[in-house]
Amino acid sequence: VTGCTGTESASGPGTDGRIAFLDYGDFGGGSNPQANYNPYLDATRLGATEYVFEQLIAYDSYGCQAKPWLATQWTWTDPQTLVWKLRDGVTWNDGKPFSAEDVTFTYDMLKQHKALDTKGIWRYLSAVEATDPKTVTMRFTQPGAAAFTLFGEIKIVPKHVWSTVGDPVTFTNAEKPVGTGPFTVKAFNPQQLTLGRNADYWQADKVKVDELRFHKADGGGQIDQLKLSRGEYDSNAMFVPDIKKAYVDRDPEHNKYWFPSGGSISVYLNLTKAPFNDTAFRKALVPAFNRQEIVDKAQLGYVKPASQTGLVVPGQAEWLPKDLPNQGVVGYDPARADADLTAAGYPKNGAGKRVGKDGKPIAFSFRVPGSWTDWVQAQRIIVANLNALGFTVRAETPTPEAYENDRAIGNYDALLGVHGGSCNMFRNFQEPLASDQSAPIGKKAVSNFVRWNDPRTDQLIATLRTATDEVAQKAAVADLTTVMTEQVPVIPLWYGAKWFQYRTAKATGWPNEQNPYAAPSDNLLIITHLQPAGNTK
Amino acid sequence: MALLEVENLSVTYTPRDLPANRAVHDVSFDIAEGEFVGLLGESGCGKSTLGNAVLRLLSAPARISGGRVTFDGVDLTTADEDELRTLRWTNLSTVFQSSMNSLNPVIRVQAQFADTFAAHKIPGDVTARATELLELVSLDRQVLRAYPHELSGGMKQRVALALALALRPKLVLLDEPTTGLDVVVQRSILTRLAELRRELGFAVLFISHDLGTVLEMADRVMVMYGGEIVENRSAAGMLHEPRHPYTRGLLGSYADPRLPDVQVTYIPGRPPDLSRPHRGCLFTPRCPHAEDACREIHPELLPEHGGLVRCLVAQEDRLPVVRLGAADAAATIGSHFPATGALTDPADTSDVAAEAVLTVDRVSKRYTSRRGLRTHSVDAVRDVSFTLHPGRVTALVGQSGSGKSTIARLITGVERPSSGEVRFDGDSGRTVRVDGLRGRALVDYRRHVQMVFQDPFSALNPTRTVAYALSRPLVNFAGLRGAAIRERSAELLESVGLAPAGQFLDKLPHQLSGGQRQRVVTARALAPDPRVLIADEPISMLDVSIRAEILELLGELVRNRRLAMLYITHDLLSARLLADEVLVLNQGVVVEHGPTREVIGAARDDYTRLLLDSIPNPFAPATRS
Amino acid sequence: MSTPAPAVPVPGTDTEALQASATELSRRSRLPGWFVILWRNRKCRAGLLLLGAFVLVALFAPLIAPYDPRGDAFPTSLGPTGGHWLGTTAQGEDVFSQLIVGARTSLIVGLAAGLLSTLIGLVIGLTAGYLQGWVDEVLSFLINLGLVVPALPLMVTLAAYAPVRGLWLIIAVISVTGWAYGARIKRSQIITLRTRDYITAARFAGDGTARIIAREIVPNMTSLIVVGFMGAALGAIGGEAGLAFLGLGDPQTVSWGTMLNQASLGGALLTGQWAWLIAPGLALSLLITSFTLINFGIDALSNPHLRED
Amino acid sequence: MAGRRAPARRPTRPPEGMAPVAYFARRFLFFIGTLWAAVTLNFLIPRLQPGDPAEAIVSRLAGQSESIDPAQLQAIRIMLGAPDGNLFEQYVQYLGAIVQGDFGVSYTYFPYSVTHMIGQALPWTVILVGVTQIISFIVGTLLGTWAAYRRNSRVDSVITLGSTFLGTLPFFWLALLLIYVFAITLRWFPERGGYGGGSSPGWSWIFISDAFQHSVLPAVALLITGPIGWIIGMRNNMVQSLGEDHARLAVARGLPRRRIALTYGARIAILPNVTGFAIALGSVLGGTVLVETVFNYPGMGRLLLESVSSRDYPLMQAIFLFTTVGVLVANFLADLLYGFLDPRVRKADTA
Ligand SMILES: Nc1ncnc2c1ncn2[C@@H]1O[C@H](COP(=O)(O)OP(=O)(O)OP(=O)(O)O)[C@@H](O)[C@H]1O
Ligand SMILES: Nc1ncnc2c1ncn2[C@@H]1O[C@H](COP(=O)(O)OP(=O)(O)OP(=O)(O)O)[C@@H](O)[C@H]1O
Ligand SMILES: [Mg+2]
Ligand SMILES: [Mg+2]
Ligand code: NI
Repeated sequence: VTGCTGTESASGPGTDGRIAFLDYGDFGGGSNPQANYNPYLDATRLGATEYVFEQLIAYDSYGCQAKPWLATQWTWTDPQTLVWKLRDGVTWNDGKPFSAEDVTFTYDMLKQHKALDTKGIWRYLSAVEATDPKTVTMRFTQPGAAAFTLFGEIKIVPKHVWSTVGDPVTFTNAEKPVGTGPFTVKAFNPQQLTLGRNADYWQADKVKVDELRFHKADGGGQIDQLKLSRGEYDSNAMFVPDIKKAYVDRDPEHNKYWFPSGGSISVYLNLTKAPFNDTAFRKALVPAFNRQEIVDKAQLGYVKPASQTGLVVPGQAEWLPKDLPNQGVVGYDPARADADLTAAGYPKNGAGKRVGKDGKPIAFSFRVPGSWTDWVQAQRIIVANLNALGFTVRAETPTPEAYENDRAIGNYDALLGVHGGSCNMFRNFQEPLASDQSAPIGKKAVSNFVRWNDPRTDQLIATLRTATDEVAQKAAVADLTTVMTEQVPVIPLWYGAKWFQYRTAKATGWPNEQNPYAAPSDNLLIITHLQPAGNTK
Repeated sequence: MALLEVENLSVTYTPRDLPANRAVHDVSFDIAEGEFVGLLGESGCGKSTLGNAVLRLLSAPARISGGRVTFDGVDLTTADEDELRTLRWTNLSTVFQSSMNSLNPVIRVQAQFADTFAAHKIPGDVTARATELLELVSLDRQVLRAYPHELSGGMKQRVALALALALRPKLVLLDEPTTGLDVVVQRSILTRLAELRRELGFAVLFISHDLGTVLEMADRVMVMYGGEIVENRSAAGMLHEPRHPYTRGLLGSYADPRLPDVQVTYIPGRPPDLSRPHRGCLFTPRCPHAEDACREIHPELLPEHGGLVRCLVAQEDRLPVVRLGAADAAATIGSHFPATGALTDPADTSDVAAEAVLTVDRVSKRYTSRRGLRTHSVDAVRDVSFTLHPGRVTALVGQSGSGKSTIARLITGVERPSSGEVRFDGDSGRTVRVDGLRGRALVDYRRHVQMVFQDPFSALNPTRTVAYALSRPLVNFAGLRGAAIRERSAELLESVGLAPAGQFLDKLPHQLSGGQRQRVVTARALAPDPRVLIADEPISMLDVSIRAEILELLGELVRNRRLAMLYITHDLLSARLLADEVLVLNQGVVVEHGPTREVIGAARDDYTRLLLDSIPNPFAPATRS
Repeated sequence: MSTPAPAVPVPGTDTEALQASATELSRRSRLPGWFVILWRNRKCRAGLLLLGAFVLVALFAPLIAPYDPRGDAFPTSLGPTGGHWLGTTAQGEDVFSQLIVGARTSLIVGLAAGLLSTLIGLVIGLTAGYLQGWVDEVLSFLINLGLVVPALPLMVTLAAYAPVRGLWLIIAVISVTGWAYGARIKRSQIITLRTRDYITAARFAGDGTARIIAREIVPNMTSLIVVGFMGAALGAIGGEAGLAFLGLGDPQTVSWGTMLNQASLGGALLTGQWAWLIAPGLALSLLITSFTLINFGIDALSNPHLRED
Repeated sequence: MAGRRAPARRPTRPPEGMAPVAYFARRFLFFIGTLWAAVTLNFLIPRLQPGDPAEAIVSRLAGQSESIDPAQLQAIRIMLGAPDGNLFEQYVQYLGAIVQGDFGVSYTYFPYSVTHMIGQALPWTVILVGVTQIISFIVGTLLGTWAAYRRNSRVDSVITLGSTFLGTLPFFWLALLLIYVFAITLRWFPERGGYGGGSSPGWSWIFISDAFQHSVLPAVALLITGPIGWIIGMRNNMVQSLGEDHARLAVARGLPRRRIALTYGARIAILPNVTGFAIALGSVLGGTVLVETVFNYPGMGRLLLESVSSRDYPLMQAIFLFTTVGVLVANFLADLLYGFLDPRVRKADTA
């Protein structure tokens, strides 16, 4: 491209079975990114930190499996004590050795600076100690199993650098960030971020890419879509309309995509209001929505209808009760919904309007944020489905801010919300359903926006938090999915997608449906899996 | 060959919403080099249009519909822009009727001179030349550095004149160059002009209503009527033996105000409506000598008695003979018209029997304005006192800028005096302080006190028709509704000599000539039937005949309706004819005050004498060159 | 001196011409004056016709549009075909129907916001200019404030913060941010007009302040007001489209702006659906052009001199 | 007969005997007053609205299809720090900080300061928008003059109709098409951004030429749509002033047509545009949201849009303040300038 000057041809390597460079998409940091490699400043750091810093374990967030990374081994000596064995031969990219000191320093820093503890790890921890240079012991205030997945997300930083920093919260780490990761920052300007391979990386042999080039893009507009479709990105993560025609068909041999499911997008009914506080009512509504049409029309067929269990199927199918038909995905059956509603005491009146227990027609509003066009599209289908059942539903499209605010304080009738989708089953259920995440109407709820308040649910969630063994966890999850299907606190409709496009012209080994060894966001796992394409075209 | 030859020139206005109007019809005349030709004619008869046509400055909807204009051998009607451009100003220059607005407001006077020189590639020092030119018109060199808005009206007119002479043209077309100037300034400008002409030898086409000046200064005079030239002869011939009945009528409307007895007549009737076809002589309906043939045959402009005249009766030599050369000339000529139109100066009915309706008591007005960073103040009016009485006319005369209009504004409550008071004795014998009136009270006051504005170009809303302007006082004060409004409006127009009224009611101000506008303004002021009328130069743009007629109308109102009137004017003849008493204002101070006859006959103040001396007297042979 | 030219016919031979213009006059006088004045200007006439066409389309949109603009029962991302002249959207809606219905939104926004902001500007500008004194000081202060508060940013902010984004919100936002410049111009114009003699003369004729403003001053400002109105309307139409394009519009309304936004989000360029992208842009431009064309005739409204050509 | 304008009378209520110093002091006070009011508005507008910057940041991070982690929200709240005190105390602090030129730390670019961010964006906007604005004005004025000079000729039609049609194309749309044609298809120009990914900002020749190449398309988009207003305004004003008596006399004086057009037409006709131009220049500081968004141009407009959508109060306030002050100062200067350009102007009335 004419405008691109500089490193285009400058990088020499790429021979001996390696890939000279790969073009990636956006690297974060807003529209006018500033050098910021502080791995804890989630909101403003640049994408490079993912490749410069590493964690104790690498989580495959698709299969929900922890892989040894900076730690080779971990053991729960008791439900409140976790002992980590650190990897040998790891060095910081400035040559200094990596040790347990760095790990304890990192965790202690998060304790001191709450602003950096974006995972809330110190909600569970009581102390982190280096028992020897290669061993770290963590003590929890209570059984800590629920926090385990979080360790995969805490980047470890070098003590010898960060201990000299005045205030790590405002530290941008802009000059040659020191980490243990496979790449170092090579060049940066607000348009492009270039990472170079760290030759001394502890598993350098697995990293076949010499250079990663991230290109600034703003939220995947038309231009970026065009560039993607023309093969200018080796990998990107953005929404592309009609991806088959627009992307795959342009180069079917190399252009690929994989959109694994994320969280569930569900109908949130305000459970403090009638008739939504009636379980029979909610349960009758489960088959009332044409999930397939939403998926096809509003979501361009990129996603799948969601299971009523709150879990992501088929990825998390093994957590489901065995006897559940169709993995809890309920089909569209307006006749049944109609019959169930009538049976539950909500018949249609003479005018064909469905009436409540008070005999008045049921009218309510249904909100989605106005600028989220696919949701607005889905809203149209949902409202049509509901109106077909005799409800009078107003579609409202407030601004995202107003939507968020009203959702938090419970000032709504019905809306669409997102929950779940992570590997942390505790979080998946605690956030939307635990009563401690709720608040009275008018006060901001943390995440239980429907205001589900059920002692049994709370108890199951508590079990999930403390159970370190898998059997107990599975039992609790299965019970929670039953709560979902039987008591219907929310009605999942479809799964959000994780956008992921890749090209196999230069590199192969990307995760995909056939080989889902990692989720698209598991950068370290992917970069260590990439191989040069057989024939460099 | 003559310098300017106009052959069968016709100009038609074809406005989109009104019937087409043949403003100039079949006009032919010549001007020889160095000749001074006057052009007289009734207001609205097409003089300005003719002038513009000669300069080829007509703009839509006017167009030359026939004929030719040849200047120095070049056909101006067909010449292309470049040819015209080189001819313009070096040979042919002009001062517009609206010369007050003809300077570029955003550049200095000097630049306007510089422009002119540059355009015609005149080398040399602009400042020196411009200074010289300004001296010609008696202006200080300081004026060069001024912007037009910083100059008074008279100064602007003089600058325009200096500009017109800048390139020593062969012909200068002057369209009422001195309207609105007081006699003194007017006198000095015209004297200068005459001198310059002697020095430089340019020809002049001089359009004016000021009969005295035209006759005094011109070599030859042309008279227009209804878009045609009806008479064309030497000034002396015109003065002593006018042949066309219309010319005779005009002369009858003029007199020297300094004479012991002044009497003028006017020509009754109305000018023809040029948007309608006519047969016969256009003047027939108003002509005392009209014969049957006049109604059928359109006369030609034919040589007669050493001039040209367009009148069958004259051509066949059946006109009554008048041969005059003395002071009584006008009066005698006027006597050919029915006595209905006669106007003599008011008998000295110096009974101040009636109570004063309006009292002006030691009024002063000071204006403060900022120019750049400096503020400066002008005492426009100082310590003026007088009274107005029902049935009496008080004339206010004085130099331009002496504060006359300011007094008018103070009396009518448009502005407040800086000190002193104005009192009005209302219907119920209640006295109101005019200087404290606001809102409703002011409206009530103006039911009785009306004003004729000095500048008819700005006193009419350009977007409103004549009918609208007249309807407002009728609705508000006379309480008329519906069709009555239009009827009464038409009557008012007829009374000020705009007939047929129907033709004018739907016109917009820009479609009227200067004099026509002025009469609309007067008609509007008369509409509410006021008790006091402040008339600020109501007749300055009218021809002498209509002047006389309007004066008579006003005189009648004063006598019959017991109107009290303050008559502001530069024209001492009309003051003499209309006013019972005269106030002479000089630089904001009343310098002389007394019955008209006394003031004019035996002026005590130097300034008043200067004013009187400046009145042109075409009948005095001494002044003729 | 040359001899006078030979006899010419009696004045009035061109009677036919006179007759013609008179009949024309009476024939035309049945239409409102302002319309006649505008209609005479060629460009203005073209603009009026164009605008008229848009108005008709907007009025009869439901009849003209072949399908429900939000009906998404069609195949997605079609190119232009016989059934869908401009193709379908990524959601399977008919683009042509959206275009037709979108005319409504744009016109409503343009007219309503234009009117509203002109009105605010007129009232404030006229009051300030006519009354002067402390009222003027206060209002001028307001005007200046309105002028310096950046319009688009404020628009973006207001649109982003308003809880519900209806069309009327957009209209309100656009009007609230757009009146100041007009008010300022109107104020300075009225200051030069209010001291004219004819205004004083109207007071002498007994007219009240309100009438003087409405009947004497406003006609002299017509072109200013109309131009201001059109400027505001244009700004509003463009503003609505811009807001919609930035995703700050009302997604429930079908407007050309939301169409563009959706075309852009829906990858019209990517899927080669040119019609979907070009049509609303061109329509928008044509509508705005019609306003600008009308502008050419506007001057004659308050300057009678310009009515003659 | 051409338009006659009554000689404008002096105001009936002149500021009696006011000394020039007092006059300027008054104007200055007025200026300060407006500034204060604008600053206060800028303080209030963001604060009177509901919403939580932390939430905005997190939901932007999470995207619309992922659930939000409450812990992260908590951490970000701590990071940004809650404003102290009640609204009035905040206001006093805010005023104090502004006086010291301290605009705080940006939320979206934490820990970079607002001043730093504006410093990054401002030059881009000022150069791109400022230059195109000036060019638009010049070109528009010239074309308008030309059109009025050749009124009713073919040139007039081409200029007015052509510019009308081109100038009214929606400008983000035009931008998209330009990108598609010239950047994506023909690859003559880079498709977006202020400079290429490989070059490093600085005063090097390479960088400047790179930046120039990147600015061509946005500039073209701005230039196509920019001059229309000036063209039409200029043409209308000039047609008017050429109809006045002084222009007619100028014709009679045989001045060259060009001279008449310039001194008797354009010179007067441009006056009403001066204020508009000043305001346009003043608002340059705010950038052009649409163009910068479409072209991903690193200027103030995009920064503003971003700050608004992510509720970055400090940044938003500062940008508002900048644009406000820009317009205000421009306005003030235009007023002063106007007095110079138009000798007729009555100084008391331009306030
Ligand atoms: N734009 C116009 N449209 C129609 N008729 C017009 C227009 N301008 C002038 N007229 C008419 O043309 C006639 C001649 O006007 P012109 O200005 O030449 O008169 P004039 O002799 O100069 O009068 P005055 O002495 O009052 O200045 C008048 O009757 C006037 O009403
Ligand atoms: N609004 C004003 N502000 C400042 N000065 C003014 C104002 N109006 C009039 N003047 C000044 O007051 C003086 C008197 O003006 P006025 O108009 O009363 O004169 P006039 O006698 O009517 O003159 P003319 O015969 O030319 O009409 C002049 O010097 C004029 O410049
Ligand atoms: Mg005239
Ligand atoms: Mg006067
Ligand atoms: Ni590039």
